[in-house]
Amino acid sequence: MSSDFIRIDKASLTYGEEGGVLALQDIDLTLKQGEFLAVVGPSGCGKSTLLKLISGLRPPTGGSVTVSGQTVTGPLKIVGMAFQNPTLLPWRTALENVLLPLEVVDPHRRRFRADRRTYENKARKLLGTVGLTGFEDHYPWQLSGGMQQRVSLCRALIHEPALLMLDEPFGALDTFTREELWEALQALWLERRFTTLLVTHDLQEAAMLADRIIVISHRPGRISAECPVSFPRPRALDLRFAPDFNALLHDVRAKIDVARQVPLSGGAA
Amino acid sequence: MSSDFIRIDKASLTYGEEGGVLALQDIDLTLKQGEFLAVVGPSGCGKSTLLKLISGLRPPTGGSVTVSGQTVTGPLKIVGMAFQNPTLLPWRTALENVLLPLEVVDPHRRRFRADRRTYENKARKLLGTVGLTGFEDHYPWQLSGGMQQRVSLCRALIHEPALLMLDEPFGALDTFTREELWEALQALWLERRFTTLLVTHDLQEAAMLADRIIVISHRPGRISAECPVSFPRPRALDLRFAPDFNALLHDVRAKIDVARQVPLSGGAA
Amino acid sequence: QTAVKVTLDWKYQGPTSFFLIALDKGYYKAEGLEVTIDSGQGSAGAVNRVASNAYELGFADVNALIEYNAANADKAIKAVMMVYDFPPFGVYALKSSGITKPQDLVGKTLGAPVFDASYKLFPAFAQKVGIDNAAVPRKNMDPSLREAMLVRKEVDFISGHYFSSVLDLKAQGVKVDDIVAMRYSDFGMDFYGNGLIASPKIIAEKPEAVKGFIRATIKGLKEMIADPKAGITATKKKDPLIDEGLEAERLALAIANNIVTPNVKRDGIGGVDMERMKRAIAQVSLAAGLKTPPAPEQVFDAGFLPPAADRKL
Amino acid sequence: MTARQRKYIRAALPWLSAIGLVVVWELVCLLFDIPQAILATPTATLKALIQYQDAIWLNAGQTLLTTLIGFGLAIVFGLALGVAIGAAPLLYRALGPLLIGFNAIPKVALVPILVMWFGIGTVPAVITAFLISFFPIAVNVAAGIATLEPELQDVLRSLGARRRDILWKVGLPRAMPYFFASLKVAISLAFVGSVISETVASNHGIGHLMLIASSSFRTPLLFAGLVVIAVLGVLMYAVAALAERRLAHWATRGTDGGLHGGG
Amino acid sequence: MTARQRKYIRAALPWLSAIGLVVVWELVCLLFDIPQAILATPTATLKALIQYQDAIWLNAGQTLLTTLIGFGLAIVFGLALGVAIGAAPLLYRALGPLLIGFNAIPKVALVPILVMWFGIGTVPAVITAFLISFFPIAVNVAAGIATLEPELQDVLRSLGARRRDILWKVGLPRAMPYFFASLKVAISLAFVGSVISETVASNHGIGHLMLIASSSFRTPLLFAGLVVIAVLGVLMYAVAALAERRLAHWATRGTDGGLHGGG
Ligand SMILES: Nc1ncnc2c1ncn2[C@@H]1O[C@H](COP(=O)(O)OP(=O)(O)OP(=O)(O)O)[C@@H](O)[C@H]1O
Ligand SMILES: Nc1ncnc2c1ncn2[C@@H]1O[C@H](COP(=O)(O)OP(=O)(O)OP(=O)(O)O)[C@@H](O)[C@H]1O
Ligand SMILES: Cc1ncc(C[n+]2csc(CCO)c2C)c(N)n1
Ligand SMILES: [Mg+2]
Ligand SMILES: [Mg+2]
Repeated sequence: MSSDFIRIDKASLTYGEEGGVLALQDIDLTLKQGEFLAVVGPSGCGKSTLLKLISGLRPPTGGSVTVSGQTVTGPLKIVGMAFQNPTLLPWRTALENVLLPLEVVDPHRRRFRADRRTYENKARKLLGTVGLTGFEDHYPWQLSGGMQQRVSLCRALIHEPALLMLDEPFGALDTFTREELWEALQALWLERRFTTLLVTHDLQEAAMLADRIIVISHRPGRISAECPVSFPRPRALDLRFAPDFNALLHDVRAKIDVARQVPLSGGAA
Repeated sequence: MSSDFIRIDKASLTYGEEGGVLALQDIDLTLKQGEFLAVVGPSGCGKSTLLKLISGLRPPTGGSVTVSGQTVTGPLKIVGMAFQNPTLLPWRTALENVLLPLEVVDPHRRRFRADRRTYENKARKLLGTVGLTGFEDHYPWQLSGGMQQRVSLCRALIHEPALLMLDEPFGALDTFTREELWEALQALWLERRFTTLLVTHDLQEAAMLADRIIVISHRPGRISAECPVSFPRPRALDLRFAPDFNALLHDVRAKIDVARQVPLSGGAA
Repeated sequence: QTAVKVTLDWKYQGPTSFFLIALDKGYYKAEGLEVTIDSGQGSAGAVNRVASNAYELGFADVNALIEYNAANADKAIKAVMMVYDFPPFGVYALKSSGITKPQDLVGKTLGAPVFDASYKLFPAFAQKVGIDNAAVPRKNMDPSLREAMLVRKEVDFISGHYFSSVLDLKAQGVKVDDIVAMRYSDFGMDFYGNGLIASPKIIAEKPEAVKGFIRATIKGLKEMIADPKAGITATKKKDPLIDEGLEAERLALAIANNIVTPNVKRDGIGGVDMERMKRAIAQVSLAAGLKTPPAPEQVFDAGFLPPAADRKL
Repeated sequence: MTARQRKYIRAALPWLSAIGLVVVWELVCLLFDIPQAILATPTATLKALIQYQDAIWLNAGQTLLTTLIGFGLAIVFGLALGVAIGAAPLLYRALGPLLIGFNAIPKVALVPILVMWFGIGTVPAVITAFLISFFPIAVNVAAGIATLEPELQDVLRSLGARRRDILWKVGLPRAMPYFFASLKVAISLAFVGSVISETVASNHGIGHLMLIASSSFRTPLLFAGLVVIAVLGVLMYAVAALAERRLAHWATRGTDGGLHGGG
Repeated sequence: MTARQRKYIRAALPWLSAIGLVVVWELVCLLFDIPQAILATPTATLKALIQYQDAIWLNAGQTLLTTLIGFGLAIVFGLALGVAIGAAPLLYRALGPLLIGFNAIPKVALVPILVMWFGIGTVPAVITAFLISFFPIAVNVAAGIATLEPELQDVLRSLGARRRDILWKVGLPRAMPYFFASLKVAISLAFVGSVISETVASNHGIGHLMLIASSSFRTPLLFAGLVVIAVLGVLMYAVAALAERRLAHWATRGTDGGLHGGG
């Protein structure tokens, strides 16, 4: 079972009619079950688009995407996703937002009414781990940007999805909170081994958490480089000061620099 | 004229009725005209709130805020603000979003109709500097997260405000884009010397750009530390590898750690 | 007990109180009928309700019935009993307008709703009195506006039911002496007024019920003529909202002018003179531009009436 | 102005404006010399209200009942239809023009047809109230769902949610502000519907009362009827507003609902 | 299904459903044996449309004109009022109940008063069309503005924008989806308004024509009138829909407007 959980074959995605923005081109990628992949690349290169492609939110305009042996034609049911914008539902409190997947996803939905209390406690605990105890009953607009992002993260995790997609989940957090959450996420992953895609701009984050880092190039997005990350797990925060860690960062950084190709001031479509 | 452009006196801000969330408490802060202040602190400590307080978007529930000698009672007219969420108007294209302040703020609004062509070119150029040439006519939802953030930054700058407020303006950008924009912002600031408040989680960013860094403590937010940044300007990216630069980062980092006080898992209101 | 639904042409008012007397006193019950009497929204509506079999019987203007039958020759509906031997049709002006006789109407504006019977029959009236129908401009308006517009001189004269318009004008503060009323019946017009109409279905399936209903109704009618107050009491009982004084006045006018006419005193109530009906149909056809006027037998069927002796007052 | 004073003013405002209206009405009657037969004065109307209070209570009860039943049906059916055409663009294309066309027809023209099937009285009034008031609800709910942000929809889609879940968890909540806006229109229209049906075909209800009043030249009673409808409309709306505050408060979360400008 | 086929189906749908309605209508007439006097068959209605086409054109022109003027006024005034009560909560409290109450009153009851002032004919019809249709517009625009996200408002406020600018730059654009939803309701109501006014006091217009038809038992002509109003309503709506596509397309930017579920 542990081979090629996700397989992307020459997939492309163009937004809009023909002649629109070609966001991804000829993507070939395979992920094993339980793998932790980090995706990096310049802004606007198609990282978020890649996640939407794999989760089935957007169909490819060319090529194919296969997840656990099945061609993806519509949204999958095994995904937990934290979007780049928190997109919390404004009519639900933080707690209710976190409970959402449990109301929708099998097998929880069937048990939800009966076990509401249990599920609520689980959600409260999860909110506690991200430092939001006391804010369960706040509405999204009563939370700071970073707090919203943390709620969104909890929403992606609560139903223990087999495939976790995180789109810059820690972008709005301070270093300390971020590092604590790295550790929390790593612990969770070690325990449950869900397949994970993490989009990030923080190379430390990528190297800290992932099994492999892929670099996507400037529009049209292609996979321009791949770096395996082979530090043993669990990885402690001290790892950041290890020389090979920093060598890796340097390497990835250089690869991104290549991937950017077009300099900023001429970055046309 | 170059003394105490902004003066905050024992200002507090509670959200909601009495008994609500006390976001800021007893803030005392002065800014000179043309000063560049960076604000750092843990997530949810009240950084965004501080910006809203100074810009007059929220009245303090205690104490007072004075900007260029006048007590702030409502929104100021001299501010350019990039919010934490890009909050672009969905019915306007990127270019139209950037033009917005020119349609509203004196003295541009009077000239806007006549000089539309000129203003448009200015906006296009600005969008070009942040790497968005070719996306001027895209609507916000057709842009990636980082692209939206850059449009929002342009919107804060276009009308050359005397007071610039940036709330994590580079959070969704990759390292290279971010560094380029640091340089662009620094050049602009050196040229025009607008008073600037920059909220950020990236300490390198703070140290790279600011004259002074303040650290805000965990809720209720107070100013728990202040560090002057005295590197000469213009500051090149190489500065990052200088020992005193890293010493400063270490120092600030330690101060934030203190400011966090309450550990994550018990971070109640 | 046979259930029978009856629709009036209008709200419960004085002139229709004989139905309610019969209902109230159990005359219908005595005939083995379970009768409900609903108020209506105009004669045309009453004819339509009967035509659609929503109601078995109706109280409606025979002239509307003539028009209906002309348009639906295959589904003709018949009147089975006449009540207003003279119709309350007429036109009315204010003394101050200088109108005193029909000839004065030429060039004057007539105000009325298009569905008003007097308005629709005005062309026949014009012909009878020898004025040019086309020389009378019209303004159409709801009944509720008609008298007010006359008082405001927005129109020069109006058409309508005598027992409605005169009372309405009085309510608007016009003295009776200031009203110039020209009732069509006073000018030798042969129109009949309202009668009881029956659906072909009940005629075919329950002719006895129709007969019984007529017997009971005539009983009520006689009592109403003898004691109008009883009619008002019965009406008040059905609809507490009515204005008793007004309805009593309306009823008195109706009895004197429309119900107890010389013909009725001579022949008894309920019947028609088929020759006169023929002339009436001709006049209606002329006024409404009917191409195929119905035969009198298609409009009235005397076969359900009790013997003339029982109908004498 | 203290917070308490402001609260009193807020509470008093509707009454003040109502009083203002009555004063204007009285003045118009006086100044424009409108015949009492057409426009009764407030004083005369008040007298009629008192004089006929028994009949008014009775008939108001009837009208309220028919209106509420019709309005209830309109909510259920309007929501369902709105959801259907909001969620399925093809259905919208198919039914939209028919609905618009149907709605341009004065419902009073349909009452005779209803009478044919249901006789006069309560049923046609209920149906008319329903027919006249479901459309605004359907239109607004459809608009609320059709303008659902794809981003919010994606939150549910990414969970593999079925259409029904998407509707239930984001479509409907998102449409609530639209829905409640439509209720204001629909509740008033429902009253219009039952009243006009009562004037055409009923022996009960405020519509019937108004017709009797006008055919017996009691204009003050006619206007008393109008006032009663208006008051009933406001009361019903107050109920809907209460529901709104509970179910869609998140949408009006601005400092206190209004726009606030700078300098 | 290719994209082109889908396009044809989309284009054909409204016609298909209209034809479907006509067929159902004809069948109902046949099966339930409904007398022509109550419900004309489509065939008879079509005949009447042809037979009386001259009169219909003339009267339809009159009705369309009055409706459009009234509707135009309703848009202007409804927008203005909606903006006012949407932006000023106190004004909303003051006027809200009055407006709701006023709207619960059947407008047909007010026509006589209008006739007193303006005489018989076009003016009362225009005013009735206006009175009946401004309210949905005002309500929806107010709702759109009242539910404006404070975050968007802050974008303008942070620039020190005046209230007027905030309204103009974010309030109104944000309210556009609400506004266009209300137009669907308002345009149909405007037709209802002018037609009922024409039935109460006018020598012209489809309402007048329908009254004549019904009083002379020409039911097919009555239904021809109804069909004409419905068609006019749909045509006017098509114009509004065109404007919507240009001015509020950003709000319906979902993949293609509908909800899309997962597995
Ligand atoms: N809905 C859309 N319609 C049209 N173009 C789109 C749409 N969404 C994204 N794009 C375009 O696709 C490209 C890739 O976008 P995407 O969001 O995947 O970038 P990203 O790598 O996530 O960037 P960032 O790091 O800034 O979030 C961009 O050029 C963007 O303009
Ligand atoms: N509209 C609001 N209503 C109630 N509470 C609020 C509101 N906005 C912010 N808060 C609370 O105020 C506190 C400070 O929020 P603020 O947005 O200023 O934090 P921040 O420092 O910007 O955090 P972050 O780095 O996560 O953006 C938080 O606890 C938050 O819950
Ligand atoms: C809508 C309407 N229906 C019927 C009549 C005819 N009509 C007028 S008064 C009256 C009865 C006694 O007042 C009758 C039958 C009308 N004018 N308006
Ligand atoms: Mg992205
Ligand atoms: Mg913040």
